[in-house]
Amino acid sequence: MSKYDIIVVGSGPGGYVTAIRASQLGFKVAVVEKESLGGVCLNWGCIPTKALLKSAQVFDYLNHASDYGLKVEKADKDFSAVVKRSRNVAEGMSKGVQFLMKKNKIDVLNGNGKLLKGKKVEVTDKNDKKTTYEADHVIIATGARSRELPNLPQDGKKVIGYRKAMTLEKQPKSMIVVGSGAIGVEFASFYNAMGTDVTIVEYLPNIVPVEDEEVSKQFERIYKKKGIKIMTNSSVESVDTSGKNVKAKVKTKKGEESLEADIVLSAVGIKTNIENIGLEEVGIKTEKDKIQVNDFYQTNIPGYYAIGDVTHGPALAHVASAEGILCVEKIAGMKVEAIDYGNIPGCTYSNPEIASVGMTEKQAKEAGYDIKVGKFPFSASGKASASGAKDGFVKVIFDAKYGEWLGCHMLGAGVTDMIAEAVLGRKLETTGHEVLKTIHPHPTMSEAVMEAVADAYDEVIHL
Amino acid sequence: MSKYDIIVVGSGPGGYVTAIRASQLGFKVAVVEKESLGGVCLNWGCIPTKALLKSAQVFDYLNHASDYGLKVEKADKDFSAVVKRSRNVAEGMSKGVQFLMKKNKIDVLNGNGKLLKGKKVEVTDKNDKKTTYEADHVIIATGARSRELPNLPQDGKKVIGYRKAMTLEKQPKSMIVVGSGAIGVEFASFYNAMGTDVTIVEYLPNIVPVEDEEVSKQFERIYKKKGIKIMTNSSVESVDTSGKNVKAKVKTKKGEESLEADIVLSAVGIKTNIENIGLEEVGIKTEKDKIQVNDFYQTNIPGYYAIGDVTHGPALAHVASAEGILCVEKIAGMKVEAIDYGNIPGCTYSNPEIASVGMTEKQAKEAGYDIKVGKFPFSASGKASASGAKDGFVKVIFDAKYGEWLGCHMLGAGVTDMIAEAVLGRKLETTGHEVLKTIHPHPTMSEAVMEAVADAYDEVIHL
Amino acid sequence: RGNQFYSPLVEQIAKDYHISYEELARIPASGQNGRLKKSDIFNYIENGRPF
Ligand SMILES: Cc1cc2nc3c(=O)[nH]c(=O)nc-3n(C[C@H](O)[C@H](O)[C@H](O)COP(=O)(O)OP(=O)(O)OC[C@H]3O[C@@H](n4cnc5c(N)ncnc54)[C@H](O)[C@@H]3O)c2cc1C
Ligand SMILES: Cc1cc2nc3c(=O)[nH]c(=O)nc-3n(C[C@H](O)[C@H](O)[C@H](O)COP(=O)(O)OP(=O)(O)OC[C@H]3O[C@@H](n4cnc5c(N)ncnc54)[C@H](O)[C@@H]3O)c2cc1C
Repeated sequence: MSKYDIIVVGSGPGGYVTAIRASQLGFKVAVVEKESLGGVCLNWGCIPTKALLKSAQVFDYLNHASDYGLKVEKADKDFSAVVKRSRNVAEGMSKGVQFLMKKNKIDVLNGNGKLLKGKKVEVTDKNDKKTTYEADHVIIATGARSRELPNLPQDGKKVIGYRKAMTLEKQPKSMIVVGSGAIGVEFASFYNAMGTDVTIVEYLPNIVPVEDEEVSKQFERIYKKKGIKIMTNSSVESVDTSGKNVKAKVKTKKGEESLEADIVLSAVGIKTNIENIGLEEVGIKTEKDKIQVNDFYQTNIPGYYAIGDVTHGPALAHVASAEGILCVEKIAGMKVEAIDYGNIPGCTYSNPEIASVGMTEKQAKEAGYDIKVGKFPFSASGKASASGAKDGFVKVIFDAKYGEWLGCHMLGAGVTDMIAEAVLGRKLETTGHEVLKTIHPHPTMSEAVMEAVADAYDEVIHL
Repeated sequence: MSKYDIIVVGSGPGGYVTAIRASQLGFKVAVVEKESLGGVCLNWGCIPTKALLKSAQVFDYLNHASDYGLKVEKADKDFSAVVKRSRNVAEGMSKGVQFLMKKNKIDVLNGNGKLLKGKKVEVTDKNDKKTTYEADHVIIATGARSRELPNLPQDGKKVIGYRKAMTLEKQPKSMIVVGSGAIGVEFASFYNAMGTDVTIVEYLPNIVPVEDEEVSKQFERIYKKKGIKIMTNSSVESVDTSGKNVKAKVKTKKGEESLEADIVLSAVGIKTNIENIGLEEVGIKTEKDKIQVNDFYQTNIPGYYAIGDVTHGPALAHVASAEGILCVEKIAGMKVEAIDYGNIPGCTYSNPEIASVGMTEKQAKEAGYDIKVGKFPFSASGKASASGAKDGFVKVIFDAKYGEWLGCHMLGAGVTDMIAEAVLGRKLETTGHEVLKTIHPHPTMSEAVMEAVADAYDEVIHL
Repeated sequence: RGNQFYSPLVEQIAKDYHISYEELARIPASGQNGRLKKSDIFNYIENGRPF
């Protein structure tokens, strides 16, 4: 029986990053994967959706070429080429992980992994051959899949999940997107740009409901201007797929409405992959669909760990990676600091983009802070004017007493690359003053951060 | 005679920002401007060039639409529409400054300002009417203009400066750009994208010579791939404009070469506007074409100050603004900290963009530091792959002893919005460790910063 | 201000509670490289400023 220092089950951004860091730290490592290296993120999540959204952005430029002094005779999309490009990008990334595994001398065990007692993992390959491996430490990183609602069963044809939504053979004329989290609005953004008639149905009062209310409201206005229909405080009661289209019964505050579309995309969250992986046999505790772990990702059974989507905390790729790195650094005996879950950026790569970190205004107030709020709209930014990207704003929230940067919320072009400043600033426990006196280059979108802080302290220049 | 607390001469990003901050602090302020509000930056610099470069970027997308699964039958630019858009953006910004002046109750005195003894300013309007104003503090912010070399006299037709270069009626078929600082390479980028045959002539061994050598080298390779001809270690000895084209004699290491082009753009730096503004009469000291000031922008004569391009330090808009703000905050008696000129970001908005802050590798070594260097290429970034923007890298330099972040150098799409993280981190005196443990969102270009830092400490994941 | 670097936030809190740099230097720091964090200083205050 082959013996490893560490076996990681699942090769998503949790698993494969964990394996690389473990190998760097001198461990002998194997990673078990039943599908494609890179997990949801590289194959069905972060990466392929961003490729689609890039095509959407470029298509948007084609359609507005004259705004920039340019002429286009006939702009069109080749839907299947757009999808194919996305698949190629994903494949390339997955191959990249393969290369990284080799380079770091990590064994890839292809097959379905199941935990056994005594820190063993049984791997069943595609020919149903079972092999058992032993390790000092077993790390569970089996991730998650699309959640199915009982009244919205996915048939993979007319009612689909995210995988199908990024590989449709034909562009639908109309689409109902159920759920307006990051995944839902990103697909809405993509299909709207492609020319599909999109309707978003959201149960809560605001779309992108985890964001600051001002972001949600402004985002909703912009989406509506683009022609996306938005139904908030609404839920899909049932779908009828018997006809040519799908018919959806939607319960709204005003009563029931009937919608029809080519396709319904269910984007109502995720379901963790915790079934049939041996948790019960080993005795590993779960709670509300998640594997229970402590600050260092140790489960209740010594030698077994869990990281990524399969545990509590936001289901994000960068969180999965950070958890995995911390987990193995702790195993290696390094002095580590637990992750501050209050300082994790969240991004939505729609058009315009959303990025945020820390508390929303409402959360800060509810937490009892006396706050200073500042806001700077891109409509007042020189760079935004030059770029034709005046939608959105940066909003900052500070504790009035000590000046702590409680939250930062951004809506606009390129903000997903701008939020890092706020995350680092908060990590370093800055106050508003230092941000204000940090000379931001002109002309950039990032100046809006400095100006928003200035606004919080009544020193804003360009408003 | 009208009396003000503060009179600012010149309304560029130095002058108008100074005036606004002064007004916020309760001063009665006037600003003297002989041309357009907003100075070079808004009217002839930062803003109109970024508008042109945006059109170039979109045109690039049109020409590469098929890379994104899109189809374009006939893409073309309307050169004069591109220029017109740029002028409209600049005009809009200048009007914005007008609005800000009004809102902040700042008097705009149109005309040519000249300093008189006794903290007076004489303003000559376009009808040659002279009015004298008095103030407690006079701030000189008269900026700079294109520098003319004796062997490269600008005739405004075939040998031009930056103003003409952004308002040409007809797109030149070929252009020689003399000087490869930010301004030179930005125009080279724009005209190359538009289809003009561009040759850059640079006196020093590398283009963008203030940047880290690795940035310069990689940038040169990318530019050459785009078809831009680059002659380094070369200087224009003379130009002959007598024929239909311009003929330029260029001295290279290998001997003299003769070039021909429709137009020569002289982008060899700036000359400050310090003539005929009364410096000699008042007795204000200058040195090497710059007004001498201390840390708080006070000249040798009490009550007279100077900020922006007209003083020492990098000729950048954000520097001018920051100097002006500090100057009036000091006048107001606030406790202020002098600007750290070692922590000023510099950006070049070419394609790809360049952004940097702090020391280059060479400078760090010359300063005697024992350094750790890390580099992460965008070719290994998932977001860059998805966006089709794999050119470039992030390079970081740390002091090996205490971990100080000595420098950060970026080349790639959108990096001008990403450098703020490094500027703030350095302001807060971070070490590499905190940056590494700051969870950057996935998938973003900004992850490259974290990965470059990881590389410096041999912990990089995706290489 | 001693030889230690304190984050701007820690400085603000220290000022508010009249904690001197000498006192700050005695507070156990949980951040990497002995970086004193907001949570450290508040723990210390809650514990009745034992040092
Ligand atoms: C459409 C979409 C877009 C997204 N966009 C983003 C984004 O932009 N940014 C972001 O941060 N997050 C995004 N996410 C979320 C992100 O993909 C997840 O948070 C991330 O993939 C979780 O990583 P993980 O390693 O925990 O699990 P996963 O990526 O789910 O990987 C788990 C792996 O384990 C394998 N596996 C499962 N069970 C077994 C078993 N028994 N044996 C062997 N192998 C097994 C699976 O095949 C899979 O490869 C997106 C998700 C979706 C669906
Ligand atoms: C093509 C180009 C692109 C640039 N791009 C960037 C960039 O992207 N980012 C960046 O940071 N910097 C950029 N710069 C540099 C930037 O424009 C300058 O650093 C900045 O404008 C300096 O500001 P200032 O206020 O000191 O002077 P200026 O902007 O030069 O303003 C001086 C003002 O004073 C007025 N004036 C002069 N003399 C008198 C007088 N006697 N009486 C009354 N008024 C007077 C002038 O008319 C002018 O309006 C660029 C420059 C150029 C030329």
